[in-house]
Amino acid sequence: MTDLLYSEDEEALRDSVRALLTTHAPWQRTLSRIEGDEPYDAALWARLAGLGVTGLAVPEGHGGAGAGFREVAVVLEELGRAVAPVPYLGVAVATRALLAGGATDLLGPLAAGRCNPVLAVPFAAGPDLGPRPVAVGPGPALSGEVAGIADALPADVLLVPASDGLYAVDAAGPGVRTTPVVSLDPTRTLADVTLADAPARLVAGGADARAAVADALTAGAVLLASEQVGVAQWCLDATVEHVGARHQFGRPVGSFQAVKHRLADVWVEVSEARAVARYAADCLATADPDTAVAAALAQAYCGPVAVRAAEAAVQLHGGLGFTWEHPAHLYLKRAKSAAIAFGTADRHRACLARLVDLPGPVAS
Amino acid sequence: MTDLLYSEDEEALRDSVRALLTTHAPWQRTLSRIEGDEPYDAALWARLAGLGVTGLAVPEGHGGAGAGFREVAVVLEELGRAVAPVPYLGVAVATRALLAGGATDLLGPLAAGRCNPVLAVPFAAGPDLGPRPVAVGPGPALSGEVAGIADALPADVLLVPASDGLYAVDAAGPGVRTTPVVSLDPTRTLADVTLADAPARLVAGGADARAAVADALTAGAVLLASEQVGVAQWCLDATVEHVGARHQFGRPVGSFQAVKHRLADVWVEVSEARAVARYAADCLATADPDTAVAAALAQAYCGPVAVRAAEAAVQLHGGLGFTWEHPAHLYLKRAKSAAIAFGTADRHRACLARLVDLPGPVAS
Amino acid sequence: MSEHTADRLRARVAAFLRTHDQRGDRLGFLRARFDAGLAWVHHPPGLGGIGAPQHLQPVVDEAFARAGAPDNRPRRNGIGLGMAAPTLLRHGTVEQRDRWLRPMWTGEEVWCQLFSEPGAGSDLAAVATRAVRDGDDWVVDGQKVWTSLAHRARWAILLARTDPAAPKHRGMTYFVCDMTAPGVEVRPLRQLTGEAEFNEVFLTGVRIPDTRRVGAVGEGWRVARTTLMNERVAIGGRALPREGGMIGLLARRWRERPELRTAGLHEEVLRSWVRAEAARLTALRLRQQLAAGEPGPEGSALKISFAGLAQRISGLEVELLGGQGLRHDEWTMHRPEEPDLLGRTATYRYLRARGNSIEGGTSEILRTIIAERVLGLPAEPRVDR
Amino acid sequence: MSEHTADRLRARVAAFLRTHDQRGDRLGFLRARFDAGLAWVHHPPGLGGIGAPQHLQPVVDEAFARAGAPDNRPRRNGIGLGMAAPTLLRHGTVEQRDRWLRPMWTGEEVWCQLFSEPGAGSDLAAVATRAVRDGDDWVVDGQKVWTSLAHRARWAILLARTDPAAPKHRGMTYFVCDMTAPGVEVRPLRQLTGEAEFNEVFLTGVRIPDTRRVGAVGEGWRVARTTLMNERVAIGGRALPREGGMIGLLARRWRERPELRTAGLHEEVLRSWVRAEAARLTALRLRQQLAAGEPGPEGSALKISFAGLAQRISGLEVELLGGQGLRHDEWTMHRPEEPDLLGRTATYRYLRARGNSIEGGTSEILRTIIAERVLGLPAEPRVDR
Repeated sequence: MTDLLYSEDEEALRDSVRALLTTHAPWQRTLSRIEGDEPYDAALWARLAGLGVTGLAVPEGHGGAGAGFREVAVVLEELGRAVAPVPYLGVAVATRALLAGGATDLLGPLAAGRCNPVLAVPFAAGPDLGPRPVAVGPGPALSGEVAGIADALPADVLLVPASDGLYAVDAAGPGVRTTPVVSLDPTRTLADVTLADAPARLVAGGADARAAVADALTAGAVLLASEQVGVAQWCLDATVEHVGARHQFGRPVGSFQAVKHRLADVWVEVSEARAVARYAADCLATADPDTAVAAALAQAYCGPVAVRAAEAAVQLHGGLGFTWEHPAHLYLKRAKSAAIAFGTADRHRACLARLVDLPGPVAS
Repeated sequence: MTDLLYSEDEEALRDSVRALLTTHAPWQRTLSRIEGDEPYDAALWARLAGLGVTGLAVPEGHGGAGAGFREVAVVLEELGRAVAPVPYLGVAVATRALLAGGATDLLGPLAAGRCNPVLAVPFAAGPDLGPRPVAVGPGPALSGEVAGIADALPADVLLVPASDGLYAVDAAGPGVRTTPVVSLDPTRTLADVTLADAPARLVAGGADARAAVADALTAGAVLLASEQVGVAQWCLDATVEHVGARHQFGRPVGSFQAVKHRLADVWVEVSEARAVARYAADCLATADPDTAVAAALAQAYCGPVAVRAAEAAVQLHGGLGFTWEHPAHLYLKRAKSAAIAFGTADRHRACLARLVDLPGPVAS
Repeated sequence: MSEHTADRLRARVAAFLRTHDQRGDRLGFLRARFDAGLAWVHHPPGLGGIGAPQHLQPVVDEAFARAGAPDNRPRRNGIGLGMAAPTLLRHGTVEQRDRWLRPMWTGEEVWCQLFSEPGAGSDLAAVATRAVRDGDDWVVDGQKVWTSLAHRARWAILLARTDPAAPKHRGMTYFVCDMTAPGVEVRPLRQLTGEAEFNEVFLTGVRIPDTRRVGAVGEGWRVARTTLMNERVAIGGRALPREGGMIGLLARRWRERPELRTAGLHEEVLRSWVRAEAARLTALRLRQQLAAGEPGPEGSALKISFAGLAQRISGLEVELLGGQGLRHDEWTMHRPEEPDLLGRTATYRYLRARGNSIEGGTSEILRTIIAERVLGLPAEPRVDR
Repeated sequence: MSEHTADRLRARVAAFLRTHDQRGDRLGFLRARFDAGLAWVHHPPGLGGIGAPQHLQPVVDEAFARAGAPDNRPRRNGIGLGMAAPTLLRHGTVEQRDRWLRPMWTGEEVWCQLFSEPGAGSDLAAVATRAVRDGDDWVVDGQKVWTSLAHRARWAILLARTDPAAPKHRGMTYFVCDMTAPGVEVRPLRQLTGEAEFNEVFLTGVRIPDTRRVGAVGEGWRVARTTLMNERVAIGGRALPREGGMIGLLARRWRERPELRTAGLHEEVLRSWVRAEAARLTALRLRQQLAAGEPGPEGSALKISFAGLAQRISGLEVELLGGQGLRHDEWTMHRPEEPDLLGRTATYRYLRARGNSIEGGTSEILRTIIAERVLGLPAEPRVDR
């Protein structure tokens, strides 16, 4: 039976990641980074890699920990909880693309934290709205544009879906221009990439490449759900703490029934989102035939839950939650962006309609 | 400018209808009628006709009051507020069909309360889902079936859309079989009608007939909205009264914030529904070119509002609202049925999409 | 607990079946199953169990079902099995447990619950029914309401006020009431569906021996909380396959009646499917969590979700049916064994589902419970202590 | 009032325009318009009006606009025109009204509002800013927050506590504060959009002459209620054409970008359109109701609806845009005259709209106001009187 709980190892992993983030990724630091030149936190990323999180899903034979995507999902919960500005999601999706494409030579450096690949597709690309492949040639070189890629700014290798296969491009190499985008989520700044005859190495060809990209996008939908659970959980926890301490009308704000009931609803939704995200992660980790359904369900459910939790957090912090100097807005921006990433909820519902045989009206 | 308020005459009309209903249509009487043989209240109907309400929309030249459909809508608010078991809605829709079809000879008896015609179409028929016409001939006679007609049980004339026109059929005549339906709304029992070579008289032919039926269905959507406002208003008023009086945990139930806020939301929605219904009634009364939009808006908005108000009433009455011996369920059943009558909200939203140029996705 | 495994339990069942004929005397078979400790496996020996982990119960039930053995018709005695049993197990005396648990489990004796009162509603602590000590007995007077199965029940769990002077939550005591005792009158309570699942129960000078008191005098509220926790878990915690329950009916209807589909309803159907599946996985996760532990307030969350889903899905089904959704099957008064949620019309489901957010704790009360017990938010200022 | 008709007012404007050059000195023109009673037509003569019904104001404004006359840039002084003016008209002394209303209307003097405090939030009656009598002056110390326009304002309406011993709602007094007085310090308050519409205002030993007190000492709460009622009406009560406001942007986007459409979003767009149109008609109806009467709590309902709509529609627009919805325009700190809701990106609208249900009374507070003042439901037990 699918295991929807956290194992002891997973709880230990969570504890170590949380401890590291508590010390090295306080929100004040993340907030101050927004207006600087380096939206991603390279030092924090190095520390995380030092914990071994980049190798969790890499098989032991390739220098990884041989754990799996359930553990990756646990790390993402914690990263979501801290809105940490590190490219872990992008690296995890790239890991999946490399595994699915049978391209294993980058996995060792990746597991060791010495290589940050990213799948060069728009962050909004989902199962029904794939990336437009870029043009190949002449020779092993690529030309084209990919807009709005997440985690591309700190990447050193771009995995680019092209018309005849998946290619690896040196992000710092000739013919590659990476431009940061002013992003709705400034804790995960997107980038536009332009390739002009950029030298490229074929990683997987033809149908293998298409399958690898599709599989990676599915993995992205699954893994993002755990990040969304983490975001929502922080919003709930922070708001419960705030309304318990803050007084109005001579009482704690959290003693007002409307506030209590709204937070109870958020708690119910976060509990459900956790079950859904765990189910999806377990399916992904065990190559369950239900993975496609689980992924669509995860994004149809968890994305909106995180948005509602973040919106409730802003509202129930009152004026404070509307200020720049309180972290609530970082979570709101993260949640709203994530609700678009890997396809919006309505696109995933449309996928479900196909997957579980609930077709739309017959055209008349 | 569209007048969204009630005129002094309209308020006077409301007062007289309400006074009559308070005396002669208490809910206990309506409830006891459900399990009897006569779901409609003929005595009450005669009293209402005595007030002149049946002639409100009939021009003076045809023996009516020459008022209009704004006034009809006010009467319907009151009838909704009392879930009164009388066929006023059906007669009003039939009036519109007769006016639109240019068939005026029945209007005099109708205005005098001596004739109850009904448009023989399914109660669920809406602007996008018209009735299936019945077969004509041989000779001026009709054969076919129409299922689920509202207000047909007490009707003496059936206005039947047939393949080549709109016909009048004597409801008590040969070849007509009317069967009561166990209805979700037992205060407005539907009927199935079977016609077998039933003698019929042509009322309007061809395009005129089709236009008259379409116009009558639009009028039905508009007028029903006012009834829904009345239903919702009763639900709100009764619930406010109940929670103000009932104590739990040592306080009036109505002092709990969750209860207050839910009722505040109902109040906001009822206020909005009233504006929408008044707008639609005014458009209908003045032949405003926006009538089709106003009708679709009215059913897209007011139907769900009445359902939510009735559901809130049942919930906030607690166990009491779940019993047969409390009137809340009569309103719930009325509201839920009315949300289907003349087309569901989603069908009216689809109409709006066409009317206000918000088309759906391009087929791919 | 590690000596109990699924395999060993299956072996025990197989051994039992070798010596007991499942096609023979039904009651004798069930009694023997109880005595063999295969009724409630987590109960102690002698009380229907063998002290195994509770999450292994389904293994045993499935093994018996596969063999074609008769079961104890659990849905006919839901209050007994789901609520009275865990309460008696935790708070009852040795004599009480010995007397009541066996015939309860076999279904020989049906139980009901006398908690709610007309003037109290969800405020269970406002119980006004009085129990006055008289020698070795208590004499009970009052009125209870929303009592399912009272017309079939042999016993009732009863909450009554024994000290009117004490603060509300302190002055109550928990009893087991003999429903055949003089002074117990049961009247059907008709609900908005037309039928009467429930009853009003009038208690007039009913004598209850003190030996049928459960827990200490004045401790009724604490005992009742065990009952209520189990009620919520029982309601929300059943394991369902995907598309089990009402969503399955809606999905089937959608697939079989393409002519009813609209784009707007499609979106609603998909949203409902997603929510139903999320709630199902949550229930599954809760079962995994509870496997070894105590029932907690998480069951309240599931009850809110399932109530909301039943209301939403049934309402949607009625709309989807359009003209057919305007037709009902019957309004006649009768007394069903239990609500026929999957067998009757969509309109019946829609109406019956309104009760889901009222019975067994309103959704409002449950939200407050979650806010206070799970999230630790402060209580409202109270005026009725 | 029957001597005032739309036609007569139009004739008055025409006569005024014959003797005053709308292309000449802007300020001189506006002052003359005020003195002619064509500023606030419902005000008494001498205070910008002629005692005409308030609902005829748009007739006058339109007549001037059609003639190409300069207006008083009402959106640059919303608090003055929308809130301070009706409060002074109702509660101010003759001298106060004479001094302040004319330069307020012409826009020569901008006003702001010093009500909210960091520790009080929506609980306006919890004001802690103190005003202590000292001869003919009051000396004010405290901190205010969420003050829009404070950095441009000449005057502020101020709520301060003058009797700390009195019950919360009784011990407050209403003043007009000179924003150029010593001890007034204004600091920008940056909001989640990155910009700063609002300010924190620190008051340190600020002296306010008693002649600038509005209403009696201790009556500040009653006076402030006039201000707040008008705030809610001002926010919710603007007359819009169909598809005016955010829904129009969404509808245009939907029409112009067919490639972005999905069936699920279509349903959401239609639902939003329906709700927006319902709210618009409700506002129209309220305007018709208010035409001759007083502002009532109905404005609170509109504010709830409009806040919810703005949030829903802007959130939907961001999702509709998909990849483009992940892009923002800028996070840099600057000080806009007013939120640029229709000119900036969907992401900006989405973020800024979060404030709609907080500023000027949270939606929670407004629901309570409706429940108590409109529906007459009982107040919660209070612990802070």
